[in-house]
Amino acid sequence: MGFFLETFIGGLMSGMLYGLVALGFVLIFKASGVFNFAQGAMVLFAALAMARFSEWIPKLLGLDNRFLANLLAFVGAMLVMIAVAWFIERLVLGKLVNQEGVTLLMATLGITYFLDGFGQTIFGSDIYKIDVGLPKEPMFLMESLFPGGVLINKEDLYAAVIAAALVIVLSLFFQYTGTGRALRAVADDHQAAQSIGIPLKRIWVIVWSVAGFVALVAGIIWGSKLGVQFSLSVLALKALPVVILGGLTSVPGAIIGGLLLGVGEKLSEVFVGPLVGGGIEIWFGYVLVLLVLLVRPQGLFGEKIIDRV
Amino acid sequence: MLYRENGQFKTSYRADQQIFPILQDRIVIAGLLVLAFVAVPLLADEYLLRAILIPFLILALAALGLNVLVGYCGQISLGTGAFMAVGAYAAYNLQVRIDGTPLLVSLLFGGLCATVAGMLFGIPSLRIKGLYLAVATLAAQFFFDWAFLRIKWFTNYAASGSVAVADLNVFGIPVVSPVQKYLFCLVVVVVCALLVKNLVRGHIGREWMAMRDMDVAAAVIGIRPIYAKLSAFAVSSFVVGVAGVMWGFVYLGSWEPSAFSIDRSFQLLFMIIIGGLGSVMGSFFGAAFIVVLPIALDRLLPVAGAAVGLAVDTATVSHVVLMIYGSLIVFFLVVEPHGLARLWSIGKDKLRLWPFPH
Amino acid sequence: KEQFIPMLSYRTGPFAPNGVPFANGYADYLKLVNVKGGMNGVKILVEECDTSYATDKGVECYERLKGKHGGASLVEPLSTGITFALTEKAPNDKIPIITTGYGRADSADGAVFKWNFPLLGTYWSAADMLVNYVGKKEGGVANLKGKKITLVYADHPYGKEPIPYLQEASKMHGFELTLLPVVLPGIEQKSTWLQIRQNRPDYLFLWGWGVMNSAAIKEAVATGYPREKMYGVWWAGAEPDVKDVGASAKGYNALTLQHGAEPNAKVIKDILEAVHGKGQGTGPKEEVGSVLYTRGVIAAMLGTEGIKRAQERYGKGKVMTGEQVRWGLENLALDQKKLDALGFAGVMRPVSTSCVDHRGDSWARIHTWDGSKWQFTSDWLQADDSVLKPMVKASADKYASEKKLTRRTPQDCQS
Amino acid sequence: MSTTTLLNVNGIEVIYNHVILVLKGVSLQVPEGKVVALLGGNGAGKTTTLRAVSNLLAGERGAVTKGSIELRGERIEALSTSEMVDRGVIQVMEGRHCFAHLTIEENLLTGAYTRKDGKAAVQQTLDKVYNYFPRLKTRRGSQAAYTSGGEQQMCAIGRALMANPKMVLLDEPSMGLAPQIVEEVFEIVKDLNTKERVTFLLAEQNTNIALRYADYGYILENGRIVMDGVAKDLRENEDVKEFYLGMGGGDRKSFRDAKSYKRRKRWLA
Amino acid sequence: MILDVRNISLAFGGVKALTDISFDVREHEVRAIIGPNGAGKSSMLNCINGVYAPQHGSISFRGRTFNHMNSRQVAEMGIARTFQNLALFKGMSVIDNIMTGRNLKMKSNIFQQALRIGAAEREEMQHREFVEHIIDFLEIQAWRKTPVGRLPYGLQKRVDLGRALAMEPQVLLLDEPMAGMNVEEKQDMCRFVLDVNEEFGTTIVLIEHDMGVVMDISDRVVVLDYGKKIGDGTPEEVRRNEDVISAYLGTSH
Ligand SMILES: Nc1ncnc2c1ncn2[C@@H]1O[C@H](COP(=O)(O)OP(=O)(O)OP(=O)(O)O)[C@@H](O)[C@H]1O
Ligand SMILES: Nc1ncnc2c1ncn2[C@@H]1O[C@H](COP(=O)(O)OP(=O)(O)OP(=O)(O)O)[C@@H](O)[C@H]1O
Ligand SMILES: [Mg+2]
Ligand SMILES: [Mg+2]
Repeated sequence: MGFFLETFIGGLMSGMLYGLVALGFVLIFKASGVFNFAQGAMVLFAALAMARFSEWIPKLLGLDNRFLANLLAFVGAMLVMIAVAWFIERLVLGKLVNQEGVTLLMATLGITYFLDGFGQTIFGSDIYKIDVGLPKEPMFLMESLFPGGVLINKEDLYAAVIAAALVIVLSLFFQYTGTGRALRAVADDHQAAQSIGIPLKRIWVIVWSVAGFVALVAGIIWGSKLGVQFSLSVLALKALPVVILGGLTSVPGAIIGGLLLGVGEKLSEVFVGPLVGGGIEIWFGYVLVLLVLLVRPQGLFGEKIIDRV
Repeated sequence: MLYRENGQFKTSYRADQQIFPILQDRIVIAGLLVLAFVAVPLLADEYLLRAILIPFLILALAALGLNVLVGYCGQISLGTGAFMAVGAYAAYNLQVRIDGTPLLVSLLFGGLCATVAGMLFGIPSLRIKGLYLAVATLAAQFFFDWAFLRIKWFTNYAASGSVAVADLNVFGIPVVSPVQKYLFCLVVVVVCALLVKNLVRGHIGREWMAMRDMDVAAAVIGIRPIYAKLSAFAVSSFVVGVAGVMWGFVYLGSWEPSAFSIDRSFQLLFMIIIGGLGSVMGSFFGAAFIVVLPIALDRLLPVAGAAVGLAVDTATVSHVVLMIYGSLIVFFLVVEPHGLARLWSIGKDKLRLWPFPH
Repeated sequence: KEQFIPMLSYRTGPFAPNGVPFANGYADYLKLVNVKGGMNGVKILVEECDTSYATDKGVECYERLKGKHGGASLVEPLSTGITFALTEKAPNDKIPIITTGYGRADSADGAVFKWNFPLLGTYWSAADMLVNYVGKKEGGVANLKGKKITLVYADHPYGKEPIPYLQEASKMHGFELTLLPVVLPGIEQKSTWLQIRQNRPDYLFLWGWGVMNSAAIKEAVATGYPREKMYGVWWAGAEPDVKDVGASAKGYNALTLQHGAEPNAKVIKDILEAVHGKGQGTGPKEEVGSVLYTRGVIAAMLGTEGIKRAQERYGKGKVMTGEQVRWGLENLALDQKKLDALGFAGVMRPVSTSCVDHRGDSWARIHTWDGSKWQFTSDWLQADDSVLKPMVKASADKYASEKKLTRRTPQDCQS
Repeated sequence: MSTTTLLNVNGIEVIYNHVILVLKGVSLQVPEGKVVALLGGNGAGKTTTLRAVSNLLAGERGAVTKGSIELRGERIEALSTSEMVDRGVIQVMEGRHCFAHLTIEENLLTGAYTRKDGKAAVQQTLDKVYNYFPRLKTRRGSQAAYTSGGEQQMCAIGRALMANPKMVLLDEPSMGLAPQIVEEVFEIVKDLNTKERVTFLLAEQNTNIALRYADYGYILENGRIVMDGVAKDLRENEDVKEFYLGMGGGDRKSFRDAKSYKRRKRWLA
Repeated sequence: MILDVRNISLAFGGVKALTDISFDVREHEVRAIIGPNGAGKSSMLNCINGVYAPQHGSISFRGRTFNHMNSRQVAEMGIARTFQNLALFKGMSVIDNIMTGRNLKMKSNIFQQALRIGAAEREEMQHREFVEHIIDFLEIQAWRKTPVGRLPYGLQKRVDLGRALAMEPQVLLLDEPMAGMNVEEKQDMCRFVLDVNEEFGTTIVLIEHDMGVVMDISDRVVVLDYGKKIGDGTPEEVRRNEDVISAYLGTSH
């Protein structure tokens, strides 16, 4: 029982982190109808910027305070992400207004390659460290109840809290502000949105910047867990079933989807995996999502898919 | 003025419905075929054949198969790699278990097994659409990846999970040297392309496209979604399966499941998007773009660097290749969002009007 | 008149942090040879191609380079996946494949794998040495009975190679073997480590590569699994694997491919002086002599020594063909004297190969991370070939029958 | 014309996809505070003209290749659509284009995105729109995609009005609307035009009603302006009567015995 | 009586699109459905051809009664339709769009088509010929090979009609076929509709907002308002019906 609980909680924590990456997808999809394949690359790019800045800035300024260094690095990385957003609008999206989803998806693939190459060129391709002071040691709960207690990573716990906060803020933003409404309008129909004067350019820069911010937060959390390295970009793949389970257009869905998937994955791997040779979590998640979709084709919280003549 | 269809009158519907109704096109295509079948084997060196043309042909074939599903029938699939793998491992098992199975039989068997797998994972498409459907096919991708990695029987209990095939031959003609392999691939690709082209311009092809463009309307004029979608899954996975067999048998010779990983699925999807969804020609353009371009860049860059007196190291070259490649994708999409095939046809339209601008 | 050695490396992609130092060591050593006047006067020409550790890219690189500059004399694929693919091509192209401490274990059998050279060690010998080592810790392998050993491995041909041996060994010694696959690149290992936490194995073998290794160690920290009980294979025992874990990784052990980090070896000093000193170093100076860098140096040395050995038979000062190099590698006789002369004293032990044994003697040591650097913590270990040989032969025979090959005859061995 | 020219389109050519030439030198003027109708058959290029003015061509891969467009004397070809809206010019797109996932009310509110005059003012306009189209009020809570064709059309028109525009480009406002609503829409046009001096350029197939409400009309055929004139004069023109008003020979002909031959239009001769 | 709609009710959540609607369609007549926006006209057609499943009521076609039919069955029985919001296959050419209308009649299997020999080829030619007749009839020869997405709105409507005609239907349901056309084009369209009706004896059910058209070409008219039927009869009767005048026609007509 203790182990079950432990696995369950472990799953929740992993799920929260998947959700954080998934959130970036949802934001961009919801606000522009673009399925942003580059989200993973953005996480990596942001994390690389953060890691290298926090290394360079103290050297450059002769600073000795880790907190200050991290803060400056964070600001720097955020500026970089805003610049990225601006360039993406300028050079890519701005020129592809009103095109079909697949075309935009493909364009984000181009962005992915570019960011991968560019990031490694300027930031290097070694493993780098982000140390924002998240605690690494495990924490044991309910030791009186179960032998050995239930293990929780403090780091994960902090991460989960940050993720939850982000989600709440963003969901409120989408549901209750005029800009949020405008963003949803853009996702539905670029041209019509333009025709009533919604400035796509500005909107896209904003949204991609916010997505860049989410990527940065995800990058910092994952990076401080795993080190910053090229593989961070494959996190995007982990986030894919999450977004779809939660529904492509739902901010809370990203997190709830993440939690469900995290738990499903871990439980299946730990309890079913050994029976069939292990490694099943990678496809189990997808099969789980598939089953859910058969009942709800738009994901758990997605907007109903409209088909009407 | 060369490219005009004036004066070419069609006297029958058959003539009008040819694959290339314009005379000049037919000449160009005939020329291309001669080039591919005669000139290339005579002139190309081993590297060009082995490292570029053979993988180009096979991936173009897989892209063609995927295009049937995504481009023609509008069902997004990210399980292409898996269906290739099903083809390859099925054919491998047939070879291992029945000694002396002819290559063509293995090829067909691989294709058929992929067809079955494809149809199975196509069933959710009756309910799930668009990007959401991608997950169903991703499930196939990861499931088969796992199965071929984990279920020892599929790999004939090879320790590392890597399998290899012995020397190949078709009707006693060996398929070993690069030229032989190339010609074999070329024949298979041309035949498949022809069959697929026939399908997509026949009524089944119209059913697929109708499904893609407006499924409710398609249903109203009597198209059964089950039939249209599953037949697209079937044809697509068959071609993809055959491509999988060729990838394993002819190109790699020895492979492990990661040869058919999710990256391959994405790669193929990207090929058809950049090449042109719903275009047989587009599959070839896309494959060329995605297979050949990075290699070409990779080779050109150091030369270009040397020309301006810069010694660029391998890592920088790779990174810059990525950047240029990414930029080129965006560039071509901005020029023509519907892919290279559309760019091509616009080019032809312009040529038709030439020397007048419109 | 130059001898062409193609170089497949991966300086990009998820495995770049490990690929780069190896490639730099490899390149630097070849430069060193050239600086010192080449191999009996024959200079080496190198051309590099980036594979990103991907099989199809590797194959393309191989095809691109194999015919250049008069033909490649040997190839070091630097990836088990690429090795598998090239194994099928080498016999046609007549280019020997050197896989120092990786590749397929059964290719040690030179009678079937004429063109493969898994020099210095295979994953089976590695697993064997690890089992024996932890056995010794328990006071003899017999005491392994009832103990739990877990293998955390990259779900990839590389990671799966040791499994047949370990299964065999678990039957032999009676320990309980648990296999936990990790999907590459291996950043998400939570469920793996939850299982470990529950299972609490006595020893844990880590067959990871790239970021998977550091992620594993971090998860060990996070789940409180003692690093002292963890033993990595030699690809899981370099600086990038522990660097950013730092002090928390203290106590983590790894098998070495004979050498560890060797900043004091003569050959490394030579490189620093003759290559880096002249501003020709391939990478940053700081990494020279690190574990993977040194492995690159050794791999390059084994290649050039094979060529030199071939020259002894086919004519010194001449450019060797792939076929001739193959003979050289098959008759490698690197004794202590030669090693000392080359500057490898203390870095590695003598190796000699033969027609049937393409691996040579397999030696290793354990080194342990002390929080800031690797430190040897064991004596020399040697693989027990009495167990391995029959397994290798059986596996090679199976391969031969699948591919319809016949074992080489003694006459063929003379060629 | 005594009033100033608000919009001046000067000999524009439009090409789609780099090859399809659609407008072949179209010139027209819209005086401030007037209603100008743009008439013409299917494919004449009305929609294209409006898109050129509001700068929505890019999304259709079209471009203005010749000529100029001026708004109050300012060249506007290089502006973005949203900048046009900032200048008070808004287009109601052909084919409705409601935001499918947004409710009717949300659709209307997005229309006020560019407004800076506060919530109360927006609410007032919203009430006005609901007042114009009571049907929308009853359906305010349903997603636009699930409303009927006519309801969507009302929504699209209402949405544009929410921006408090100075000039509206109306593309086929009557399409799919019931007769009284059509009448209603044109009453709104007249209302806004007289009370708030909103200028209208409307592309309309329903020539009859368009010419009743417009001050001036242009007839577009095949990408060229073939005739223009004061609305009243156009209504009296024999050709217009026959081809656009269906009143060959004076009386309205029954659709049942409409000609099955084609007479050549005089201006094409 | 070819089509008989009895007591159909349809609601979407709280929205009652249709309440207890009954009417019939006689063989060979032109039957119009009119009513204000959102009255439920399109929904009625959707019920008839199986896109929506009404909660109550039944529909009989030539004496066979159904509660709910699926679209395929409806198509097989010979009911075709056009759509209010243009549901053309955007990526396909005009010919291909119309050819899909012939799909039900094409029998060759997938292998024959892949090889395109014998039956498949012959069939293709045969149906192509039929489609060419429709293209001639609708006077859209010049656009044969254009992708329909690029056609102006009015021509798309014609292609939509062409696709329905290609099914050689017994009943043709038309949802605002003349919206967005000028008088001349409407005249053409009426000509087409009446020709089909006269030459092939096709029964026509027509939704249209142009009262001129409705009054001129229809034999009988159903009037819906807020999902209820408020009038049914000849154009003359309907025109005089007080309810209809107040709900829909207004006074100007
Ligand atoms: N996106 C496009 N790509 C290519 N051609 C186009 C495009 N949009 C319109 N056209 C072409 O431009 C011409 C004019 O079209 P436009 O839509 O402006 O006509 P219209 O006068 O508005 O017709 P309608 O009354 O039917 O709406 C048509 O021949 C059409 O085929
Ligand atoms: N799928 C649906 N979901 C929810 N409501 C619907 C749906 N389809 C139609 N409705 C509602 O049912 C009512 C009738 O719609 P319908 O489309 O039948 O109207 P209509 O008579 O065709 O109107 P119009 O003349 O404007 O086209 C409308 O209020 C519409 O909003
Ligand atoms: Mg128009
Ligand atoms: Mg309707």
